[in-house]
Amino acid sequence: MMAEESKKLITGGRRIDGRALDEIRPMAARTGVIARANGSAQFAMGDTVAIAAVHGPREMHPKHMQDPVRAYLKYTYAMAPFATQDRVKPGPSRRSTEISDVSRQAFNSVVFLEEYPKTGIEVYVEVLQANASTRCAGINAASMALADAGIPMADLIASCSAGKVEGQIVLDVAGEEDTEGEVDLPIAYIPRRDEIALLQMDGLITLEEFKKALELAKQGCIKIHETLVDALKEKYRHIELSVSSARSEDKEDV
Amino acid sequence: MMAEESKKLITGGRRIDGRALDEIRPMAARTGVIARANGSAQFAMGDTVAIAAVHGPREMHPKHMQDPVRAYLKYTYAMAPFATQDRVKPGPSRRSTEISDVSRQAFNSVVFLEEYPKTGIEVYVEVLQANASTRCAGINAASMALADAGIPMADLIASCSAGKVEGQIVLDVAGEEDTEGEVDLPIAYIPRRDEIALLQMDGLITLEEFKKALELAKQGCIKIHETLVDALKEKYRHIELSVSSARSEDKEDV
Amino acid sequence: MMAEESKKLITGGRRIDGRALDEIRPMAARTGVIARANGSAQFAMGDTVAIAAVHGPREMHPKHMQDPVRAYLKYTYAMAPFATQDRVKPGPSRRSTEISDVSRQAFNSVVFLEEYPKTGIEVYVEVLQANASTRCAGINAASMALADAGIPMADLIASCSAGKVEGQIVLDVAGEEDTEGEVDLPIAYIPRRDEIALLQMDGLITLEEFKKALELAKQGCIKIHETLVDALKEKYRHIELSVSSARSEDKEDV
Amino acid sequence: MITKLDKEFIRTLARDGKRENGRRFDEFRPLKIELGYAKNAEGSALVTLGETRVLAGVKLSVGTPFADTANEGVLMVNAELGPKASPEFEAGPPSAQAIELARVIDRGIRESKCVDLEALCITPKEKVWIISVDIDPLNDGGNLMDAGGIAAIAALYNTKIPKLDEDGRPMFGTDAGRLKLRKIPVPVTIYKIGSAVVMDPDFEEAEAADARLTVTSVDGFLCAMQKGGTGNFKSDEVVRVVESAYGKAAELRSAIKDALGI
Amino acid sequence: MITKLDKEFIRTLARDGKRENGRRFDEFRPLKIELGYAKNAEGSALVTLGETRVLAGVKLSVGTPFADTANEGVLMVNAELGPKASPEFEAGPPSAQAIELARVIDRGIRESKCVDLEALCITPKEKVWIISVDIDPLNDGGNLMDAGGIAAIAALYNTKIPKLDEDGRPMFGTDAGRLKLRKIPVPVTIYKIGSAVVMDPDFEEAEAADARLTVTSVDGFLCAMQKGGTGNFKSDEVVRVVESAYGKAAELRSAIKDALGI
Amino acid sequence: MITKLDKEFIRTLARDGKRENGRRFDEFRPLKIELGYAKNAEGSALVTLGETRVLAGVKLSVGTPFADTANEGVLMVNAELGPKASPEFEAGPPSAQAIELARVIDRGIRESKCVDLEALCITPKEKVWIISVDIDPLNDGGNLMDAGGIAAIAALYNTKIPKLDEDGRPMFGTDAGRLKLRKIPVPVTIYKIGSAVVMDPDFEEAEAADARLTVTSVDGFLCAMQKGGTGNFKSDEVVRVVESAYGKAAELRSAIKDALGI
Repeated sequence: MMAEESKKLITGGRRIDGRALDEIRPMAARTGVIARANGSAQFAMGDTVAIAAVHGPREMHPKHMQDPVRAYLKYTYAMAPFATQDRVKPGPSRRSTEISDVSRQAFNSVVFLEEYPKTGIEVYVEVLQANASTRCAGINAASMALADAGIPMADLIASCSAGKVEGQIVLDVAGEEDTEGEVDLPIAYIPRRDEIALLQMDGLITLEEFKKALELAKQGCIKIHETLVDALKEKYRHIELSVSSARSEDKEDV
Repeated sequence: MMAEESKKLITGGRRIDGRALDEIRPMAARTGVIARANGSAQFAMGDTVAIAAVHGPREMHPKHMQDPVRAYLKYTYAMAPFATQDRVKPGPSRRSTEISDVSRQAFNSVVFLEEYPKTGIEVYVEVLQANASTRCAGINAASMALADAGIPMADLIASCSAGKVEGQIVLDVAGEEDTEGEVDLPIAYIPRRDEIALLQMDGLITLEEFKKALELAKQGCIKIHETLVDALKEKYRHIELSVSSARSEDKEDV
Repeated sequence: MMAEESKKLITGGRRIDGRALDEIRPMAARTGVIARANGSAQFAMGDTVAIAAVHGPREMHPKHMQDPVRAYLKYTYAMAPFATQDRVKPGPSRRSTEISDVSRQAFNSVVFLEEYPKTGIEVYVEVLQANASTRCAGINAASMALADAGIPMADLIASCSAGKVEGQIVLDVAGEEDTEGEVDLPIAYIPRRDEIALLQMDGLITLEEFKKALELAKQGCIKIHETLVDALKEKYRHIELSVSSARSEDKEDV
Repeated sequence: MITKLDKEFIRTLARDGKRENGRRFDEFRPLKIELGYAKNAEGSALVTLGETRVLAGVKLSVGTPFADTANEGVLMVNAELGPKASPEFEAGPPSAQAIELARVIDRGIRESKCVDLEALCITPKEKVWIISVDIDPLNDGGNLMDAGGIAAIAALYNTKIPKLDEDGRPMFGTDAGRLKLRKIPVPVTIYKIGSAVVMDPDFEEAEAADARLTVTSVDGFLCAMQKGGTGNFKSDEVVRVVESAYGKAAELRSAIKDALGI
Repeated sequence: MITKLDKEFIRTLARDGKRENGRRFDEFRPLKIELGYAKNAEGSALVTLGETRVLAGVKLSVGTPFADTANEGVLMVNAELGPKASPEFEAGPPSAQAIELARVIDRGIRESKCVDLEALCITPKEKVWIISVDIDPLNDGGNLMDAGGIAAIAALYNTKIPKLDEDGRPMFGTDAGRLKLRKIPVPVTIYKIGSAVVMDPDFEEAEAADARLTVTSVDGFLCAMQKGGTGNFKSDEVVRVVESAYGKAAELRSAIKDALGI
Repeated sequence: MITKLDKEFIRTLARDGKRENGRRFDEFRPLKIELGYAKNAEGSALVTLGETRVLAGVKLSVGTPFADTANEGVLMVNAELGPKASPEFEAGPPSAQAIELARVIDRGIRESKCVDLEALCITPKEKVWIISVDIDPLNDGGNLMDAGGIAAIAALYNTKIPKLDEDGRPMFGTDAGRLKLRKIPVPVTIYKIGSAVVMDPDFEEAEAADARLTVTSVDGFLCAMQKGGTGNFKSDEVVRVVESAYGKAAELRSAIKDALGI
């Protein structure tokens, strides 16, 4: 008990893992990780890792769910059974159903669904490792996977959470901050439009604190957005390289 | 133990709640309780309360269940989770499936299904509060809801139970009579045709007692039928009033 | 403990139930046991009893599973709830799903499915009593039921298991051999083509022992095949008799 | 399903007091009971009524009692209408028809109080015998309700209670005595075809019927009833039908007792 | 569902600062709370907001605590959108909409810490009270989220804790004291229709909306939020909307307190 | 699915002793094993076989043993073929294919007796370790069976057993020692394409195959087999195929041991 009380999550403006209050965990973003999907990506922020696959646009089943004027966007968020301390039973839970639904709604606002009437675009997100902000990591992976599949979007969505820990507003809650912290505020943000596409909040927070946290989360999303764009450029750089080398080969053929 | 033995459910021709042997609990019947349904009603007998909604006739899903010559009547009986002492898990149970099925069969014999080929008529009954005879209350609510929806029927079905308590035949079993009584005999009755549309019986009863109980339940149904008719008249009285006032307005317009 | 150690499953070349190492339990095979099926049969080997019914070829539901060039073969293996020591919960289990699937694949190779495009041929197998080798008994019953339904096949499939018990290779494992034995090797065999249509194996076995066990199981299948053929001849003998007696009656009519 | 024409034919016959199978309206098909048909069940019976064949098996296990009947064993009846028994039955979770079959048979047994549930208590509030009766129709040749009810009671009659090992777990195959039945509840279902009422219909007759009433009774008492079907019975007709079902049950009961060797 | 034309009409009105029902954008329909509507629940409330009617019932039972909160009772919120309440709702397992409704209401209550879960511990690590709040919409006339959240908190306020019998099982109907609420969390959902933001939409308005934001708050604090819908809010718009929801909640809270007699 | 034409092409190549990917019939794609890929698992491994990638994770928990193996831990293998790994896989409960994958891998491990289940008993009859191995294919590039089986055994090899707290609950992240493996069972599946038999097919080859036989073996012994597919093997062919699978497993086993650092 005493030990717990004495354990501080923030000391001298630094968090328990050494980060500044407005610092995101190290990120890793990569596309093309699932060869048999139309598009795919893996996104990690610290020890939270999500993988996403996109199938489609393809014929929509069941047929009665076909929409004659736009594609139907399906979004499934799931946890690998070994992603958390206690094994997660496979299959949808109430929690995963809700996250899938709010994430789907977020992407609905950026994907140009009208380009693919009657089809289904299916996004499958799986959290391989969970250390807070799994829905955010999932959205970031899905964003890249949709781009990797060549599906036109108004912008990449980026997602990040802010929180309140020992009364202070911090970015990208993780580890003990998640279990001991007071507030979790995950958002998804569309920089080009300055729009909030997802927002959930848990915990006691004043209006002023909320404003500060929202702004911080937004800045986090902007940073993540850059990371996603870079990862996609990396992909296109590879493609460009292949194209140029293909051209060189063409030349050699001549 | 002794206390239980000494507790009498019937004393001097009066039951534990003060009713005569052939007396129904106080009833309350009202239509139009669910604005977004085509028809609806609430029916209470004592502390047993059921609400019913009717949707349709409307297009039948799934299509392969469409009947080219008549409407498909669907009847769903359910308990609110808080309707009984122990919380009822949502979703169909074996008990509710059986009650839904026998109730559906009962209504099949009075609703003029041939008038609406290929459609579905859906009746949803929920018991909000259970104190015995819940299937009866449900049927009475459903009867009114179907009439409220303007769906043509040969007659209103009325439903009531008789029982055997301390060797005596009683009407509309309730409370401790239900848990301590010997027999429960719920029926549904169509007065205009003198037909039994539903009959279930549990408990040891002689042939003679059965005849008496059946007759008593039938008389109960006839009384309930009057209550249902009155409640519907009440509704039509309101409509008539509105129509006359509408006419008055018309006149004023002239 | 001592008692268990001293208990021998094989003594002097004889097994605990008195059989020789290469001996199958007594068999009973009969067709036409389910009047309302197109074809049916019951097959017993010792205390393992399976019954099979065949419905179809008939219209395939759901329609999207219709195959335009061949019939769809459905195979369902199930246990009666009272077939084993511990009651079996009704409904498919992981075990029964796997057995259904490997059995279906086995029959796919002998039934002339191309003769009935767009239809479904449904085989339902139920184990009424289980004492090892239930999938084998099920396949033998299904083989006869398909023939009884008049569905053309390249050959009857016969199924039998071999095993390793106290280091020795034995045919048709049963009883304590099943729980105490080292290896179970069920196969399904098509004598006319010398083909293995099903093969599963559990337990530690050397390559040489495996060869011996496979050969023994194959010989077992050949014996069982004879039993199946005999049972079907029995049926046709009855039909022939009826036909001749019908002819006699015809004569009498003349 | 039968065709509209077949249905019409059966109804026309019935109007004229006849059945295609030549039986009287109140005539059952020959009843055959084979006890112990399923050897791994603690009790079992295969009942044959003409083409109708129903196997019932009883399994025992040890479990905790319900809180409100802490000194009583638990009796459960389950039925599956597996597709093997009829081209009409579908795979999947129990249909409303299967649930009704199980529940009507369950009530017939339970309400008759033929099984002494208190005798199935091992340790009050803690350990009791759980009796699972599974109804497994092998061929639906009509009247599964009566055949199933008879199979259930015969299987219960056939039931041996296993001994318990030192950990209180049942040792299947051992015999610590028979399950005792105090009465023999017998269901008789009356089918209404047009204005005729027939007993023990074969499959086509059952399909042609408008309504049915199952009446389960023991000596001197009715113990459970269930009306089914989208047609109805007049109220005086119900009384007549119940009387004849009660009478027929007495007749069947002595046949059953003969078969059980009581 | 409403037609495209109706949707257009509602959006056009909203652009002009109007609502078909004549209400101001931030005007709720009359709120009515009937406590104790479902007598077999330990607590219940029927909330009426115009045509919207939601019944919430609280059932208590005794169970084991979660391992990581061994000294606390358990609170569960469940919602079913049964087809009776709307021709749009379908039978079957809870839809994503029903799950969201339950979870948003659950978080509003849980995060506000209005229920003292530690007071619901009977024996640490072994026995605690399990509180089940069931949200049962009777008619979906729009804004189920706010009506449901108010119904839940009113039902909890109405809850009597039963006495325990000697075996530690609840004796339903007895009263060992009220469940104490430390705060009154109130959800207010803001709907975005085109560029307008309205509160407490009726069914058609809710259908015409692009996005919504539910903000649950107690005195001085926000405690839970949830954005829904396929449209979005600008980031400064979110702040304005949250402020107005917080303000409206205070207003509703005093109406609720009046209704509860606090 | 692949087209009929592609299938024909693969079969024609095979008849001529060739594979489109240029490999020999018995040649595996490069095998890569990354241990500890999923940090919240007690053990994990990502196996790459060409384009095929399978992640296996091991979770430990404390539970009660089965009554008939009261002194042994429990081992469970589960596989989900989630739609992320292939456009052919569908959402929903495990398909027959997923169940077979899990069960064949399970039997390979169980029958080899490579895990000492008795060492996983904490308190006889009461508390034992439950080992859940979850097979999670990330990309189905063919031959999930062998890749999954190797991933499972590598993940088990990678498994740390957590310490228990004073209430006997596992403290995840702590390390009370490695799970010990006594053997390395390796599955090798032989696919029959026309009359050719190939190993480690890529996705298109697997689709073109008529039948397959999975042979799991340890040093000196076969331990599990499973035939699949609607085509068959001649009986002497089975023997040859089993021999070559056994030989190839020995080869793979030393590669695996190298990767595991044994």
